Amino acid sequence: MPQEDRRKERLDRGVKARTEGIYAISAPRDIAYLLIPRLVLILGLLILPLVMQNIYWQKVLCIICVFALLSISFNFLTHFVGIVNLGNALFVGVGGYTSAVLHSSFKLSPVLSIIAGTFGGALISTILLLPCLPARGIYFAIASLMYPLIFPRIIEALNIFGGTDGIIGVATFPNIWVDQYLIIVVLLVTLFVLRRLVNEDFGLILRGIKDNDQAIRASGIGVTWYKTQGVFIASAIGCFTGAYLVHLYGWAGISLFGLDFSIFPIAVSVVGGSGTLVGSVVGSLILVPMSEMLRAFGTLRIMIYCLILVGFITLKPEGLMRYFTRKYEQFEHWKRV
Amino acid sequence: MTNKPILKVSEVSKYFGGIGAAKNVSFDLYEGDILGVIGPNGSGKTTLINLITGFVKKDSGHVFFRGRDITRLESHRIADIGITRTFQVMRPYYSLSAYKNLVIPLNSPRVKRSSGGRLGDRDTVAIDLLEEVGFERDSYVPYKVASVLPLGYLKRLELARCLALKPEIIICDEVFSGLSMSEIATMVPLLEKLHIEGITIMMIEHRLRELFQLANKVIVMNFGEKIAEGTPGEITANEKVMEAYLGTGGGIELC
Amino acid sequence: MKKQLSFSVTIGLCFVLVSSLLIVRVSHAAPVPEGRPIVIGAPLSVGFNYGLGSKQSIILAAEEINAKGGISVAGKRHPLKVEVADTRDLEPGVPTSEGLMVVEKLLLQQKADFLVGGPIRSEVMLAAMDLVSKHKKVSILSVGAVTPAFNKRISDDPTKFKHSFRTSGNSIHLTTEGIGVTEQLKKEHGFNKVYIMGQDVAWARISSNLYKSELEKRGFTICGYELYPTGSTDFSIGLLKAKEAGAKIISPWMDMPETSILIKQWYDMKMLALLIGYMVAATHPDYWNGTKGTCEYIADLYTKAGTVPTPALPKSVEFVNAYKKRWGTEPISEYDGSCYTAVYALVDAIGRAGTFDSDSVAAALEKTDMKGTVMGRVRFDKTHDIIYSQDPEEGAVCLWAQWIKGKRVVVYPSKIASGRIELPPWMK
Amino acid sequence: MGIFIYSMVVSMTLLLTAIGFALVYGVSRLPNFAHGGLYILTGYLVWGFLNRLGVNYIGATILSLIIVAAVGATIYQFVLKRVRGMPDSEIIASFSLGLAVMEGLRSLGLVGYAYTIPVFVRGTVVVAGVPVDWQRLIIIGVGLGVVAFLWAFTHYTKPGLALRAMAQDERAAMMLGIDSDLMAVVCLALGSALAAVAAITILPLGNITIETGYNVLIYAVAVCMIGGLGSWPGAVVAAFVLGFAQILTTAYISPQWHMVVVLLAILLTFIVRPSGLLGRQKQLEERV
Repeated sequence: MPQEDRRKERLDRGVKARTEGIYAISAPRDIAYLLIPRLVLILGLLILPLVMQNIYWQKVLCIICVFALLSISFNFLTHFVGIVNLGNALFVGVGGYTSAVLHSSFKLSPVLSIIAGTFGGALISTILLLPCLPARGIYFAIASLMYPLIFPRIIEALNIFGGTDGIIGVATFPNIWVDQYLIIVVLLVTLFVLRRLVNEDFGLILRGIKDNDQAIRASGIGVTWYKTQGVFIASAIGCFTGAYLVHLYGWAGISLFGLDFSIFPIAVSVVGGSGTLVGSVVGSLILVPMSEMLRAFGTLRIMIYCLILVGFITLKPEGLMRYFTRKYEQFEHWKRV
Repeated sequence: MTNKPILKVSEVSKYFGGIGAAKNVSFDLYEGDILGVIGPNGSGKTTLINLITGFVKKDSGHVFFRGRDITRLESHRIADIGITRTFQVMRPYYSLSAYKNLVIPLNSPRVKRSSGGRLGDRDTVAIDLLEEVGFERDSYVPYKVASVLPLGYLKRLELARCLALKPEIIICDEVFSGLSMSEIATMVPLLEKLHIEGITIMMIEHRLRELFQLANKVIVMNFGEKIAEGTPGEITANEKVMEAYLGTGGGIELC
Repeated sequence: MKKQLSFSVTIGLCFVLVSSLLIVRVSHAAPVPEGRPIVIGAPLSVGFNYGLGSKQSIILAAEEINAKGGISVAGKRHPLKVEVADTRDLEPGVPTSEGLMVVEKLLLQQKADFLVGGPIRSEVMLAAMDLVSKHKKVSILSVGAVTPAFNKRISDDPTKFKHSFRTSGNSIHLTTEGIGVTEQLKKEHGFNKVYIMGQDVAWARISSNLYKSELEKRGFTICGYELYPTGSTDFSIGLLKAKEAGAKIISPWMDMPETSILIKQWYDMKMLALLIGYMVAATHPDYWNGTKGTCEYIADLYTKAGTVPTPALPKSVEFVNAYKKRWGTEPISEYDGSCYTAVYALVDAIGRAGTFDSDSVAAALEKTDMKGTVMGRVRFDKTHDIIYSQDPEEGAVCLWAQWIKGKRVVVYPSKIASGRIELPPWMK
Repeated sequence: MGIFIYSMVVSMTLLLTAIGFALVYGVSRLPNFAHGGLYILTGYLVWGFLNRLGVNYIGATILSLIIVAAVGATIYQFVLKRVRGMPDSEIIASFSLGLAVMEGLRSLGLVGYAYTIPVFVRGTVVVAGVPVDWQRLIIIGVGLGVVAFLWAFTHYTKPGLALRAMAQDERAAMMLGIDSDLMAVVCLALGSALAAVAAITILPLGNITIETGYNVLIYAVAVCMIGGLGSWPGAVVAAFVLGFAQILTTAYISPQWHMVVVLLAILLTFIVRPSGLLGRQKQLEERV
């Protein structure tokens, strides 16, 4: 058929209609329909370390999870709280430094220092972001972009926390398996807890704030308090990755505030499909290995990488996850008009 | 009716860069009243609401609720003490289904307090509310995403959002505008029902016929000033109102 | 539909590129007569002057050695194979973890037997030391990363870090060198007012601080000491202050490209003070053309000798010529000499150890004693740092070169100098 | 006196780097994060034309101005247009384009300290006892020139007025028959050209290095933040505030703080007056 006199028609699969909502499902096919994608994700992630014998790629897996987490935190803020946060690096840095300082100065054990780094860091960054919360859209975005740029300068100028040399000799994890499974488990837990959360009443309110905070106020709910909670959750996720990185490489330095940590997660979520938490994982599973493969190009790498990224964004603005979901839930065919 | 006003607005003013949207407006609202606010477009009616409900900062003046000064309260606090409002431009949560829209206000501190945490399943409560404002319970409508609902339903949704809070005062901002006669015909009894339930109502309207049959007191605004106040009868008789609102000549039976 | 197509095309294209390139790489690894090739991993930020220069000189050294038939161990001749990987560690905003990933990639994926070169930024280098010790591979740091923290760590835990060595020396050496030349200036021209501009990073902070205090001990008047954050683009106020204070020597300690703003402005303002110090920009062979000669009379400190040829170091002349022949330019970074030497030091150590086993090679390296390299005599002290001296017979030398009429003239230390410091005409 | 003059210089430098970004955002609400990339691109273009193709200076500058403007337009036409209205996609797309430009130049081996573009006039004058080199004076001149040009452009020329209409209310402008996309293209071209002008005037002070791109972007964003996003007069004011702040810090406190000052200034503005010095966004939002 010629292009102009046809259009694509999409129809939901029956099974989707059946399994939607809260009805009790008994038919094995329906259960499978719901279960398989989730199982693929969970088992896939859990098995991946075992099938990959190459230690280097196992390390890459850790980084994949790190960026997946970061972009989940970004996604959560953007699409469920309605705050565009370009400063993920702030979380990474604050979390990392908190746990590194606690570990090296107060001799906390890695486990404790990671936990402390996660929540202490989250607290700190939430307090830091508090003044910006009333602002909307691009204003918050750019202010948050500025935060991670300030910290290195201050650390540099005051020469605190080891200055530009950073904090070295932080205890690393006992072995590669801990490296991987710690982050993978955390990733999965975060993923499903968040998914649950955004469908609870709490999540409803957050989404309400995103849709229009006026109505939220009109129904007697304080917007700022809920935003704060949202930010705290997101920053806790970010700070965990920071603390994790610190203990993964046994080092903390000002480059924890690096721009990459701010920009890359956004890229991941854009490619994976913004607004879908799982999309972050998918996106990171694609982007990070890609950037590793591109190392073959040497200096050309980043350029190619950026171009591919732009390609993704312009040609698939919906993001891969939405695309897959559509393919999975609906079948399409061309229809003459 | 008690002779003590439930809501007392005194001398509130707001200027948007020179233009007076509200100039020293003051009036009393008594428990059980249905107060109508009329006036030509841009006469500052909506601004008045925004000032009362704290969505816009007041330049001057005071607002008292049951004798308590609520001038400086934040908008959500004002809603919290029981003054709710609908929006002229409706503001549902488009991404949520109709009944989920109501689950949000049902989580508000006010409701938690009133129900003492024993509200039960919020979804069913929400659907009950929707039924109250005229959603067909067993149809798909309550489960539809707000963005696809027709205007009439959205207006009702707005009302329902206010009702969810069990408010003492509801301020309706042109609930009738854009509705068909039949829809209005169903809306009027709804408001009367609320009134009978003892909720004080303040409503901005252009549709004078319905307004005059509902309201027991009417305020006329023009260029941000209150130019007249009285029972519908007095208003229709008032010359100044004729001038300002309906232009010279012409009967009241325009609408 | 069209979108779909172009999308898939983009993706397809990128994978084709990747795979083709991988194939190309494979075909590079040409078969060798006997003995497996010894892989030298070079984690360098090749997108920058330092990285590029080091890469070129390491490859040059390896090629020379292969031309001579590679290393002979246990009767077998092993060629050298250099694997360069791009740690973008000098780039702003790139987290250290990326650099560390690359180091690990070299060790685990590329199966590098030894590391030579970077990482370059101190922060990354220090973090990489742990990796190196974890994977038990010998690594010779030969570019950048001059922070004294290296020595401290090794002296703290010699057994853990026994595999890490450094030929690029340490910022304390730079200070000593700086003091030397300043005193010489005092002797020759009686300059004793110094204005110091440091960069706000660890190594520069340390060395400029030391420089300051040492000069004060030696009776110089310090008429200003300021730290500039990395990336500052305006030095006018500093220069004005120096002018008011009547400084005779302005001494920057900066490794950021913006230094050339300072240099140009120094020239434009016709400052009545000599601009000598550590200015990375001025160490580039094309800098003269780059600045249309405004950099004349600037004396610049090179962390290690070898990049500027001087008859006193015959090897350095050979090196520079070979480099020119191979890459069509003089060594572009001050560390090229040290990288070049590092490879030779490694090979020498392997030869003496007679095996590729890291521990024994490390042990051999500790006993290294090579005379007459491009940067003088090469020995390592017990903190595995190269032994520095102002005499090429005693240790590795640093070097001061001044731009005169489009050429770089070595002016200090006197043992290798081929000229004396000249004053700009407007100062006479 | 010296402090004043050099504060002027720095302010103007900031202004030049920021104005392009400010204009683009102001008119079409597009955060053009490729700004830094374009800035650097100009530098290398001019250098290339001069040293590789042997074009004379005027020709080189004009050519590169045109090319960069074209690049800007293309960026909008083929990329930003498609993702318009999705802030995060906009930012990612433009940022990665900028990065692609910078890294592309890097992989061409354009590193090192040999790259620089000549000054307009070499030499120095003594202004009120302070030696200032011509280039810095010229920067002041060009800065003023650009501001004057923009003012005239947006007040007296048709496209300029159209741009202002767009900036104030895109929908209404479209109803008045202004082609929003065309205008966006125009203004991106203009913005990029301004970035190019900045590069041509400022880069001669030092030499062209790729890292500069990042700083330029950051400074541009910073200035726009303080001045109030989307109002280029605000950017002008902010540039001066920042410039003087920086120099005064350098002069009286210590240079090592002047970066911190900038970034703190942003946060301060943000907390005190979120819409920036001359931004009016907030007030508009206040009306329900």
